[in-house]
Amino acid sequence: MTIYKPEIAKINRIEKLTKTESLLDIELLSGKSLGHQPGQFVEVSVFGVGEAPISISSAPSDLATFQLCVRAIGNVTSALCGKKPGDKIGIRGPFGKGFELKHFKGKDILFVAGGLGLAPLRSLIWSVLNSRKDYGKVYILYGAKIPQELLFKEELKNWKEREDVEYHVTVDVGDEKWQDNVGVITTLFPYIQFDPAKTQAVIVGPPIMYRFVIRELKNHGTPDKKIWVSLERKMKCGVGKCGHCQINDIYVCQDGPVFNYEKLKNLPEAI
Amino acid sequence: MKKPKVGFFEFTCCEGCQLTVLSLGDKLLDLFESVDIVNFREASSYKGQDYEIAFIEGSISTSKDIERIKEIRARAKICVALGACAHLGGVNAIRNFQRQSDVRWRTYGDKAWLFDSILAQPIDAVIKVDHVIPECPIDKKEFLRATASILLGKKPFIPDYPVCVDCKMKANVCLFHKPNPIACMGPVTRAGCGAVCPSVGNACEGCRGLIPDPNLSAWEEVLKEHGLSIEDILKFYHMYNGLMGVRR
Amino acid sequence: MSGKDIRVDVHHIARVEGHGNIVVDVKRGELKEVKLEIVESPRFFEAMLVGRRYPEAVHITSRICGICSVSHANASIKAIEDALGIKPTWQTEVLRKILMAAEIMDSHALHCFFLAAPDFVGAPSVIPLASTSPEVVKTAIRWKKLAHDICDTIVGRHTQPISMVVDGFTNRVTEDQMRELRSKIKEVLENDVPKTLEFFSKLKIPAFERKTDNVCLTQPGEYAFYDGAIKSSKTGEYKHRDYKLKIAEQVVSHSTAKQAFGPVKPYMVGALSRFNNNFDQLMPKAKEVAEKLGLEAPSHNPYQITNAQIVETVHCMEFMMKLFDELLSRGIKDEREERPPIAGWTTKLPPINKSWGVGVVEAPRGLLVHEYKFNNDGMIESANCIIPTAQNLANIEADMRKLVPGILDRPKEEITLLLEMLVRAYDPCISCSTHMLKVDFIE
Amino acid sequence: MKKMKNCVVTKRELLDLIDRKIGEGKEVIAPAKQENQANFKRIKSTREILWEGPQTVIPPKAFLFPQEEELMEYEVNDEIKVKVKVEGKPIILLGIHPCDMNGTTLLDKVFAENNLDEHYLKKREFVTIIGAECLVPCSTESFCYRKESVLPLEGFDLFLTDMGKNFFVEVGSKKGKSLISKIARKTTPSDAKKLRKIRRVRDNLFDKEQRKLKPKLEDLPKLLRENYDSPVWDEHGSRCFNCGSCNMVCPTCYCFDVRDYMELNLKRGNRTRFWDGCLLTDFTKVASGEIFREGRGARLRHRTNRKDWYLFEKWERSFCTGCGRCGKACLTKIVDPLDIENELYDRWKR
Ligand SMILES: Cc1cc2nc3c(=O)[nH]c(=O)nc-3n(C[C@H](O)[C@H](O)[C@H](O)COP(=O)(O)OP(=O)(O)OC[C@H]3O[C@@H](n4cnc5c(N)ncnc54)[C@H](O)[C@@H]3O)c2cc1C
Ligand code: SF4
Ligand code: SF4
Ligand code: SF4
Repeated sequence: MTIYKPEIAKINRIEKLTKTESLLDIELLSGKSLGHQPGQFVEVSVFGVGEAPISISSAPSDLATFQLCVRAIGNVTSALCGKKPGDKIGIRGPFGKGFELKHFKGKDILFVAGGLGLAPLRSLIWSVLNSRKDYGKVYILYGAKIPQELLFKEELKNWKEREDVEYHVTVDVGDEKWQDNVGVITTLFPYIQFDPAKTQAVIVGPPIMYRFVIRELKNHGTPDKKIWVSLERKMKCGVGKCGHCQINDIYVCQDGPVFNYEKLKNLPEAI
Repeated sequence: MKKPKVGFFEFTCCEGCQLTVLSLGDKLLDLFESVDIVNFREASSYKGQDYEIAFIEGSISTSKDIERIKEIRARAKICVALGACAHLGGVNAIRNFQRQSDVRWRTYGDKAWLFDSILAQPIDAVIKVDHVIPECPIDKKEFLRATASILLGKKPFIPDYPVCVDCKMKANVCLFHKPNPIACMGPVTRAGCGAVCPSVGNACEGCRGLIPDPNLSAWEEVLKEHGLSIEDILKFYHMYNGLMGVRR
Repeated sequence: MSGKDIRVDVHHIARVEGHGNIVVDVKRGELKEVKLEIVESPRFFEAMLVGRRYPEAVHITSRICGICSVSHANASIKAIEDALGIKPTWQTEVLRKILMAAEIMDSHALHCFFLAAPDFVGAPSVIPLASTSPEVVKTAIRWKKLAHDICDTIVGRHTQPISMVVDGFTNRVTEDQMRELRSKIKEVLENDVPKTLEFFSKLKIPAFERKTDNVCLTQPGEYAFYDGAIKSSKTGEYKHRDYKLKIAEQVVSHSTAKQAFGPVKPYMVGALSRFNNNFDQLMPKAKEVAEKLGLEAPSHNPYQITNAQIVETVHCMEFMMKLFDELLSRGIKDEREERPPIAGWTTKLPPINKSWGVGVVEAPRGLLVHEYKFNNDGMIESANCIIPTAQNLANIEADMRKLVPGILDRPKEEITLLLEMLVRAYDPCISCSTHMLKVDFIE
Repeated sequence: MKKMKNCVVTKRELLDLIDRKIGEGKEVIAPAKQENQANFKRIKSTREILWEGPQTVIPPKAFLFPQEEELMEYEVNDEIKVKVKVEGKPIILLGIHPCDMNGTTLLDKVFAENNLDEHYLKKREFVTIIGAECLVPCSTESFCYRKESVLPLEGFDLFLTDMGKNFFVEVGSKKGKSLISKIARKTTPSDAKKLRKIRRVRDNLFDKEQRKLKPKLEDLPKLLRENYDSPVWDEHGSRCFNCGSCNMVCPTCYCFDVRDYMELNLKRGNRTRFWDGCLLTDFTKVASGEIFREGRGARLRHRTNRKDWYLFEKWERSFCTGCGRCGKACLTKIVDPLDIENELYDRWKR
């Protein structure tokens, strides 16, 4: 064994969520559970094509299967999305520091997801919703460019219908059928009334979204240490060697991808 | 699995890239086994028109070339530019920077009017190119790796970093630092060749094209310090990169 | 069957380097027209050289042709050295001779096995041959690889050599490398040659003869590739600078390759001419091979060019072994410090103002001439490159004029094949003669 | 590491010993002349060794962390078979300069940190490092004295100091000890005295000849932190080619890229890592096209900060050994850490 050797896994199911994103159910051939924390990622190999870091999108469980939500944007991700049930891939991980539930237990939680950011966040959202009574209020704000790009449409419906979740959705550009909010994600903030002192805010989305959402949160008086983000960087190893994901003196794959804003704000290269 | 059908085509060039394919050694047999070569004039009389992947060598330099390459594009699913002539115009484009009437007269004298010729162009000036395998001539290893990538449906890896990376990996003494220094285009040229030229002591002439973000002002400064005039520097560019320079 | 109309129009003859067409027009059994058209795009190399510094000419002109780029580089270098009045060192010249021999070996192997052999066994290409006669194809691959290994070691790569420059090499080779290459040649020479002979001795060479003028380099002491005087079997010998007395180029409208006509026109260059003129100087094994193939000097059958190439290939291997031995016995030196080679954009270029020079070598397909004139600033003022295939075109047309009337009674497919085989036998390198093949029958 | 007994050997005996090893087929790699510079080569005789030559173009990291290294091969059929390549072969690296030994020691640390990189560590296990002290500066570019790198910290098997007819040998490992056990002789007080004298002379010479580092060595992290936004970065950066030469030649640069290659039959393939460098534009470029560390200046700053701030703070030692290779390799003369740090210091003081 070396840190670079992938374990062989099987794709059990593959579901096309949108034009570019697919959800893959994956099972390690060893039958072992992945044993991940929400927010962690795995390095996924398509042999001959390469490896890519992908967040685990399902909540931790004892089952041997887990889910990845993949956007076909390059070589590995396109190859993954083109796979069929039964195809074999390689998995290394889980890697990185995820969301430690102890920081969230008993607190109100504000989830802010932009685009594909919902994929990693979903893992935490379901961890929370699966033991709903351990947490305070739950807000979910979700934005996408256009309605067709919204992920996990069934789950969104569920969240919308649930009494114990306050869910709001927005798109940058709507269409005839779109009845919800139109505008960037920060335009959802007026819909909710959260208590900054009690709330842990978790943001995952494209790099430029962070700047605006953090400013919004701070305007509401959220202290830095109650803001959590998950960052994306180029990665080649996932284990703190290759140097690609370095942000000033930290490594996203080791010290993240989940960071508390208190720490990040001192890293000029971070956001 | 059905073998993909492949065609090789050439336009204005020395055919060195196709010859490089024929010189793949044992790997040539692997190529014959992995793909069905339906069109390869240099090696075969059989001329199939049902190819999926077209490897195109040479630059466009007559009006007939334009028609022919458009036909190839219409038939092929994937068009791959093979070598500097197809990728950049190659050495053929040197003449683009001279008076065309002079050029024709010097070669064909008073019969120059007999021949159809237009400015030499890379093939992507006429058709959409899916992949490029650069260099003059193509590198065998890169061709094999790139072809396997294309068969796999993956974009071939062609570095965007400069030749100095390859050169340093080869542990070469930089040409600028030798007792008899030679000016080198390595710092602004796309790597992937394994720095073949500097490795045997001769200058990189830029046959793989400029990198996407070349620091030309810094490079020109280095060349001037080395004693080259602006005119020299332009000639140096024009060996392979005249057209890229124009586009930038 | 006489009295019929035949028009052969082969467009883009396959398995030759470059594009060419054959046009044969027979009206009522009488031959009206025979043409070998070159439809390759014009290349304009002579014009591209104008205004360039001389070290650049080597790399620009080697791009004239991928298969004989070493020959072009050598011709270019020699023309420049002629103008500069430089005589390169013994070691440099020996290494250049090895490179020439390796290139001729590579080019001949490509032609004999990949391009000509399929004709003799009735296959469209080498690709099916790879499964029907795998041993033959593998031998070809081994030979080519050997030639490439030699060039790669000495000049960085074969197609478009890198480190051969004016007055030397920009890299250095080691004795270990030379010993390794020598042992590789020895292995191929001992193991492959007998098998190859078996294959080629079974091939049926069409019977046809036409006496022509054989032109090539000739030199005392060795079978000339790299240096020597220009020898015509009909008109005698010429010094390299007097090449125009033998070769004057002429542009003909049907081809972008300039046809060459000498005062005694037409003439033949290439393997068979060298074999005919310089037979005595072949290495011993090569002579044995000629005998086994039934090839005697002089031969007037152009279809025998393929066999002459096999003979030369064997000669090249022996010759290279001999040169390696000489190199190793004298020891290999790094000559770059004492005599810095003149390459690329160096600041110190020896002046070449107002002079001119001619370089002549034997490329795989025959005599190759580069001539440059330099202006006041030492830049190239004008250039002339005479390519072997261009010299052979008139001879091929003359062969066709003699051949066609004799075979008119045969089926059209056979006529076409015989014509294509004839053209292919000359191993025309068209990309470089544009500075030509397709047979259309018009009925 | 437990301190082992130092000893003395005659030069002749040691060289003969090595030559015998070479004769027995042992791979010995040492700096040898390459044109007007030097490079590590497999030597056939100790006579080829360039003891006091210029710095080799490429540091010895190439033998532990090669330019191109296959991490695994695989076969893809219905089943996928992966074969990891963790391999090492016994080699002797001889005549390594102290700065390079320190470079190697630093690499030992990072590759063994948290997640063990077996590919590196396996090669390392098999390598015997015999260092040689520099008694004159190897080049005008080097500034090892300023980086406290004229002597190795650890990480060698043997460390030789030229004392005329003899080598004074510091023994760093059992491997080193057993190698010379037959020819080693005990040190005498006069040997120790002689060594101290040689080093005193050496220190003086290096102090006189090498360029000065204006800030204090231990203040470098602070200097870099406080000058994060200095215009120096962009001024130097504007002349950067992003050619990565500075990364490639550095004994402590260890970033890598990983790529998969398939054979034409699409059945067999391999995963290979290659040297990479933070000065290359694509280093942080992701599939969407975004470059996270954009700007030539920002990349140059990252490299410098990594050496003398981020990793310095983490490992309590500068990750620049002062070997001077990057300053020499850089065609536009912008990357030398000492020059940059002095310039930052000058402007900062003002
Ligand atoms: C911690 C983390 C979690 C991620 N989670 C997901 C997820 O859940 N779903 C998803 O679709 N994508 C996710 N990504 C992004 C995903 O890794 C990239 O889209 C992917 O690496 C692109 O690789 P490729 O081979 O398809 O692209 P190519 O462009 O063909 O390859 C480029 C190379 O650059 C690297 N690279 C390119 N883009 C990125 C990127 N954005 N991040 C990191 N490395 C990159 C890869 O190593 C890849 O080998 C995540 C990235 C990180 C760092
Ligand atoms: S020789 Fe050329 S490619 Fe090599 S390092 Fe120097 S400038 Fe770069
Ligand atoms: S930063 Fe430069 S001087 Fe310092 S160790 Fe690396 S290459 Fe040597
Ligand atoms: S700093 Fe110098 S050596 Fe480093 S990438 Fe820039 S130009 Fe190249």
